[in-house]
Amino acid sequence: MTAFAPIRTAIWSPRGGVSAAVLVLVVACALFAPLIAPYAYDIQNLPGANTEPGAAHWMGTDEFGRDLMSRIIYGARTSLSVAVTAISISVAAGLTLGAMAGYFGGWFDRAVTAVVDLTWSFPEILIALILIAIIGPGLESTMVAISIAYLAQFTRLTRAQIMALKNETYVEATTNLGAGHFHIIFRHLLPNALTPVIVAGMLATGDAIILEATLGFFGLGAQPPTPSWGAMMSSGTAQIFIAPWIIIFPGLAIAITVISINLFGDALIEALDIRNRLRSV
Amino acid sequence: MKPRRTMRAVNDVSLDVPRGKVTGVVGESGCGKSTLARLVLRLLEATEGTVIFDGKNLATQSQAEMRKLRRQMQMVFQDPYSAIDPRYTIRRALLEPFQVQGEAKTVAEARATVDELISMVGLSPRMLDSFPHQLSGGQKQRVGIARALALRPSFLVLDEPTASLDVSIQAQIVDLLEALKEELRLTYLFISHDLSLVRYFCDRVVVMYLGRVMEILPGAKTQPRHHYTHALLDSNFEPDPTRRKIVTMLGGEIPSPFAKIPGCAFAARCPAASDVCTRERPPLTNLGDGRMVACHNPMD
Amino acid sequence: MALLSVQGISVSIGALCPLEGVTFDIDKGEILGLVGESGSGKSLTAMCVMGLLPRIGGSITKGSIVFDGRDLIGLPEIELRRLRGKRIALISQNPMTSLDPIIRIGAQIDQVSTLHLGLSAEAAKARSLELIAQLRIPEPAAIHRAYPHQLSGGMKQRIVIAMALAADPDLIVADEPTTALDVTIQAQIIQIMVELVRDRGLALMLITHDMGVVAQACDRVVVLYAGRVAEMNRIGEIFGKPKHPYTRELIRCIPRLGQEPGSLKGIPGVVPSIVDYPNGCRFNPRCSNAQTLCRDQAPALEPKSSGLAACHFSEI
Amino acid sequence: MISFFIKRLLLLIPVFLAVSLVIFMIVHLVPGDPIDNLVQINSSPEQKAALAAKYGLDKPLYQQYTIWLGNALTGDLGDAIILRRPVADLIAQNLPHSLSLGALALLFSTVVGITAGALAAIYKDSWIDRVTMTLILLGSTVPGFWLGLLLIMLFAVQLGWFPVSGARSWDALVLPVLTIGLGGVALVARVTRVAMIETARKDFVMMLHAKGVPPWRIELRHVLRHALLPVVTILSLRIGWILGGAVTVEFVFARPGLGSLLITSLNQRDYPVVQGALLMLAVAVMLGTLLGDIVQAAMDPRVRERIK
Amino acid sequence: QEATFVVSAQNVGTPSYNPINGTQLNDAITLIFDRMVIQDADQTFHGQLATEWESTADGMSWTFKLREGVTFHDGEPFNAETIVWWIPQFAETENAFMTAAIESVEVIDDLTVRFVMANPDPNLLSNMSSGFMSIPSPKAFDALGDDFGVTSAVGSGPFKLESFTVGQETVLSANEDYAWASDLSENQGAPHIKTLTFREISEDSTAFLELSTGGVDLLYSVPTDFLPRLEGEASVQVGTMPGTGLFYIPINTTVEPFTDIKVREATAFAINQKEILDNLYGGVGSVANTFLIDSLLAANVDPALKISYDPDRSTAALEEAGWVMGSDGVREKDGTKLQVALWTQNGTEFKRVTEVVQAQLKAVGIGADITVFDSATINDQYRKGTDHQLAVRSYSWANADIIDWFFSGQRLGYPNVSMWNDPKADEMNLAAMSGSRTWEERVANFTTYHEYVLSQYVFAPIYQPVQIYAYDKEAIFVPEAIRGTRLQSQTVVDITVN
Ligand SMILES: Nc1ncnc2c1ncn2[C@@H]1O[C@H](COP(=O)(O)OP(=O)(O)OP(=O)(O)O)[C@@H](O)[C@H]1O
Ligand SMILES: Nc1ncnc2c1ncn2[C@@H]1O[C@H](COP(=O)(O)OP(=O)(O)OP(=O)(O)O)[C@@H](O)[C@H]1O
Ligand SMILES: [Mg+2]
Ligand SMILES: [Mg+2]
Repeated sequence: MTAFAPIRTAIWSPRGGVSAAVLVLVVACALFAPLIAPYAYDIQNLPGANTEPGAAHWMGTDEFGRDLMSRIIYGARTSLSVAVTAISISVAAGLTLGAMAGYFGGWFDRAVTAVVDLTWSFPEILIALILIAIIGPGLESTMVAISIAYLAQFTRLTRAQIMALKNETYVEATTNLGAGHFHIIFRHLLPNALTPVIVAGMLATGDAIILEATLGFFGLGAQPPTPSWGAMMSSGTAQIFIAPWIIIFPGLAIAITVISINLFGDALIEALDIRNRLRSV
Repeated sequence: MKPRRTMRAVNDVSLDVPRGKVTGVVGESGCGKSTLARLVLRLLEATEGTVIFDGKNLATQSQAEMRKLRRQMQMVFQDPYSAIDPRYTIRRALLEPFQVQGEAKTVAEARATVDELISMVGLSPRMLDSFPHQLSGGQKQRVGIARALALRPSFLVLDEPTASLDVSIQAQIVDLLEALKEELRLTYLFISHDLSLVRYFCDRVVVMYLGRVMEILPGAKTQPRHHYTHALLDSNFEPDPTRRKIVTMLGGEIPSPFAKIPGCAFAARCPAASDVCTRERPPLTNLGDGRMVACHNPMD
Repeated sequence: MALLSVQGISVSIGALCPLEGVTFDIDKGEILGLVGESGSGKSLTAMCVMGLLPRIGGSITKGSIVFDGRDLIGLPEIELRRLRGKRIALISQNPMTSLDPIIRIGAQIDQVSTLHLGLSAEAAKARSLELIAQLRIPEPAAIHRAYPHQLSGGMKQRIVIAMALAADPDLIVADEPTTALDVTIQAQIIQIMVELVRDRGLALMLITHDMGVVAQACDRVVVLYAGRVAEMNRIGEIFGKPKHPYTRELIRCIPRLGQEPGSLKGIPGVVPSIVDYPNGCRFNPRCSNAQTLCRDQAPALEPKSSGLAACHFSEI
Repeated sequence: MISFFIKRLLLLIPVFLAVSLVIFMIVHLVPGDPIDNLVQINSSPEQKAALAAKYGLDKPLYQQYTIWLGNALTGDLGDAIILRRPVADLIAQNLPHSLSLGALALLFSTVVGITAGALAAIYKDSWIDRVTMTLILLGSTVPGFWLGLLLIMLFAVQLGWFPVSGARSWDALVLPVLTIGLGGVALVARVTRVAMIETARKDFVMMLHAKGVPPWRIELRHVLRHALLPVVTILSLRIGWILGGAVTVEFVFARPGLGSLLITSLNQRDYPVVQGALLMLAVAVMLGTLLGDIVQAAMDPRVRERIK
Repeated sequence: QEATFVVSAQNVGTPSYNPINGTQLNDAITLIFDRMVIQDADQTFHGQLATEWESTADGMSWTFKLREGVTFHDGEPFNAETIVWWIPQFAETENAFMTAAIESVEVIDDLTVRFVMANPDPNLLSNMSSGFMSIPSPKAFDALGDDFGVTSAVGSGPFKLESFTVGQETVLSANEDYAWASDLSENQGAPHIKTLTFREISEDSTAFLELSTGGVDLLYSVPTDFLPRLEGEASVQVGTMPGTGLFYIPINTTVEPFTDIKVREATAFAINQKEILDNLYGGVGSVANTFLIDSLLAANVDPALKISYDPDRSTAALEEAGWVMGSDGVREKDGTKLQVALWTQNGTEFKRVTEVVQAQLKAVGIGADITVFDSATINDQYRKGTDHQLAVRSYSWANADIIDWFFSGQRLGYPNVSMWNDPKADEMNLAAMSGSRTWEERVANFTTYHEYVLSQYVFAPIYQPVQIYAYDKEAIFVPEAIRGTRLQSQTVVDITVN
């Protein structure tokens, strides 16, 4: 019933429709990369390095002579899965922390809020770099770093939601039926708090893709030869003058994906009419 | 950090609710009516005093005992619009009381139960699969009543159950409540700011002002002795153009609930206030016939 | 000729048509009550009169609103703005939210008189102080300096009234001015407003759903039901000899002092929702006298023995 | 009200202690020993031990912490191990650059963001709204280092208006400010737009229209003023971000700054610098929120009331 | 008469100009300070503050004649007393090994000193030509203490330090009294450039753009990637100098499968050095076939021991060791895959070489998983654990004793990343390090040691970079031939501003 109606509304709005189509395309690229990509992502052809875009290689080749288009298609896998996994972890942790803080209040709430506020006000990039320095490089640590960098946002959002929902009459009504905390939190508060958090998570996925790219600039993130858009852009910086396409295409991929995520997110926010709830952060 | 300011939303209130009767509580917005309701049902812990329900002191009940007791005492809320989880269908909302009380039901039992409940409040079982936002305010309030009745309580707190409804619907609900009371032998604590409604509906009337009980009237038609009750009655616009009257306007403003008032809470606005009134708090004195008043210079 | 005459206006907001053929008029020195259940279109009618309908995305599709001889429909926005606040003032439903919370009370009242009367800052302040005092608010100077949140609801509502009076309007539209207030305060406010109208010879359009207020304050009453006028009549007729079954039922629903227990019965059925108004007379599903005609054909608002009513069988 | 802020400051003390402990611990969780980066080929374990003793790295952690914190409170953040100078000096050297860059970028994103957000809100759902917001969104999807290089190529190489890099003249600030500022514009513009649209729906705005106040005056004098409140909150939380988040831009434009000082020191495991700079940032963040509160209080009488 | 140079990216953040206890020095060091001797590109030594020197046949004594009339920037004279003060300063510093063989310094006369050696050190001249043995003004050095090189630095070089902001820039001004340039310089007086600024830019693209817009005049190092673009710039002149660095893959000899020398051999011969040189470096630089840079005499090993790409030999070795090709292109033995860890560190160059190495290993059936660390973490990983396998690393050192540093049995783990612990090798190490009396003997000992290391395949050599510098030829004139191993004072004093 109503659960899908807003999504449908969002898709049928002009902005929402176009951006949803782009996102479906990007996700399809990620899922079916081996079927779509014209070449393998890691086959080097050093003599054919830095070839301009042309018939054989629509987006040209990189500094190892690898087909750029194939790498961008496979890169969708890495970039999306890093962003999505990281944000999912972050959302899950944020929901738990935020729900506990918002529901129980007291010193626990104050401690969580203080810590979370502080991490929130530090630049994500710094948090990520420090964490990666602690846990070592690799995709997993990149994900952990990104998820911690965004944890604050979801914790705050969930907390604010729960605080507001906690005062709803139906919560009191259910308590009066004899329900315990567990029932209240899991049957009433969290389900109602979920939508804005998920939409915020979706919007943060876009930021996470950019953060992954920026971490790539510091040489962190996906380990070669696994392609990720961010890593491709950062290693392409060296080629900027002789083979600009190596950095332009991944940059475009990032920009298009992030813009689509934002536009679709906006359309969803409008359709779900949760703008003011997202603001309560 | 918020500065700590303590306020007493409800201050030294004593009253009893006789079985099988309708006890009404009136008072202006913010005077602590809902807080009183919450205290009575132990949805809030009182800082002082006790609530004895059916011979049991609620404050000393364990969680499990309390849960059992809650089957006996239920509440209908002021705002029907938010009294049902917007994500729940009416059916699910009506089954929740049993789920919470750990009372498993077969599919058939569940169906029969909700059908019965919904017809009891005069709604069609067709509505069971709707969501709250698809119902009108009056219908939602009926669902709220059905839900409160699900566990077959003997005591119902009605916190301004019609305040957000139109008159034509308010009358329906009041009618329904009257019928249910007879049918199920319920005891009501009926809270309202509408003096006419309380006097129409209730056997006894408790008048509150700023968290305190000003007066308890044994019968709906008893003449008030307290100046506040009098002012309240006076401010009531009678729906009769032939009986227009000039309201004797009360001076002063309602004091802030944070203010510490040593004397009578109404002293600042009372036309008959004397020195004592501002200094000393008038006790709630029994005037006989179940009539009680907290006033130094009661009217005659 | 009436100061304000609204003739058969219909309003559409998107695909919805929340008002249909609303007709009434007000004269100087008169208090016209506008009653009806929630959602019946009372506030929208006020919006139409204020010319603010476009602000909420609505438009008047039919009818005319003639104020002091001029049709407001089709008047350019700049002209309307000269009327708003100056000749037609609004007192809104919720005093708590009608004042800008971060601007001093005084400045908000001053704004009206500087804008419309061209007063200097000092003159405006003096005028505001006078108005505040007239509304029996103690310590006008302190109030002038205060922020809205420092005032109680009743005081705020009086400030809104002062704001409405600041430019000496001819017509005041008061949209449920006391709904958010306590009974004792409500009585004060209504009384102040009635006195003002009588003293200054203003016209007041008083929107409310409280029949008690109507009974005590109004000269004539317009009863709205589901976006249409059910009846317009003098106050005595409304309470004494209502011409429309809805009016009759409505009066019956009000609890009175001394009423017999068990005698209060609501109007059966539910208020129709704007998305599925019934055919014919919109009250027909709840009306005890409804006939086939009522279900098929919408009754026109026509003169009855007194006032106007929209009922096929009103004289029965 | 002054007493409120003093109280707020006092309340920050436990937060400060907690944060300093976290910062201290975090740095010690990072694997890698700064001494190893110091020693040359052929140095002996004794030399390393001597060095460790010199920087107090041989003491138990809790002792290191109390010593460090005690000194930090007197303004002595210790000596950098690799950079061999007082950390306080290093911070003093870098902070002005971060501050000027940050402040100007903040100013830029605030001014441009608010203007764009207000325009978009006033012309809500028109092409002006669409175009402004899409452009702004586009600006925020380009990673900083890449945007920086693009700006250099356009404004420094092609047009020759500004120097490519460095921090020697005021005009060298323009491109870095643009790079960071453009990223922040999106945030400010979106918050402004949404806040304005929401405020415009409030009853008191309708009341202003009913008073006959001209619409432009309502938008600018009332609605925008309200919309600035959330913008102030967001911006005050961004102080740390502004001082420390310019790392990529500092790299690309070869500028000094707290962010790059932090990252370089982190890579070199120069504990005292990392700790000092992080502590500095934390203090800035705390002061930032405090400043935010003050500005809020100045703008909103309700906040003043609450804190009285 | 002003110029701006950009130091090489890896020198960004050099903390101080203190030669004695500094561990990292940037290109400006030789402009502020003079050294006793300097080395030319052809490895010959030329006097700078020393005019003549000789050593006894047993290598136990060295006598240096000092130049006359040299004064430090603070007016202090340079003479034998300076040397007597100077040498002991190294004790207890991280650079102590430079002077470790010197037992004492004797003053012969005001301008003659003799070093009495504790043991012969044929490497002494080489050490003395290094920037770490630049000579500071004793008075300033003692007065400034830890601040020397940080707040101020006083030497006798052609330029005076005006200001230094770490990570940012160093401003030098010409020392107008300078009259003691070495015979390698044409200009025997004060430098032509009056104000010289060294900027530190870590992003190569930015540095390049600065040069092409005329924002700076000279880049000390340019990545090969930029060569095609630089050659297109009319005003830019590019030059190269032999490098001192070498890229290689240390192989952990204590971890399966590399305990088997055959697998190590296969790994070493799987690396196609030529392919890397041609494709990643555009043919600039040279392949590495030994552990030492070509310019060192100990690099002249038996050609049969040189390691250069031989896929057949590589495959044969793997087959012999029992690793058979699997269906996915990775070999296996007894159900184990020949899949190894390949570490590398942050930086475009490292990552690129590593990616090609990964592909080349794959070509002979060795699968490799890359992990990228930052340079601090990677060393720490070596110190912590011993289960690493392969890595792409590089070093920069122009002396054969680097073999000792990386392969001595006393430094297992780090820096002996190969974990190579071989008694025979350690014997050779001892002979080479402290058993050589003359330069020739030292060369011979190191060559033997080097050859043995090569024969055990404890590493795989990859590439020897060259140093590429570039300058704006419309702005400055740089002599065609760069004197010395780097662009140092002997050349800079001859640079003129157009
Ligand atoms: N959770 C709370 N925290 C702080 N103050 C509260 C809380 N709940 C109620 N109050 C305050 O306690 C006082 C009494 O509130 P209560 O809700 O009981 O009033 P009420 O009589 O039910 O009013 P209404 O007619 O508006 O429902 C009010 O001043 C209210 O502001
Ligand atoms: N901005 C709007 N957009 C769409 N529909 C609206 C809008 N404003 C009002 N309506 C609809 O118009 C109808 C009349 O609304 P109006 O606000 O005039 O009712 P009312 O009589 O003032 O009710 P209440 O007593 O609740 O204030 C309602 O059905 C409402 O849903
Ligand atoms: Mg209440
Ligand atoms: Mg209304």
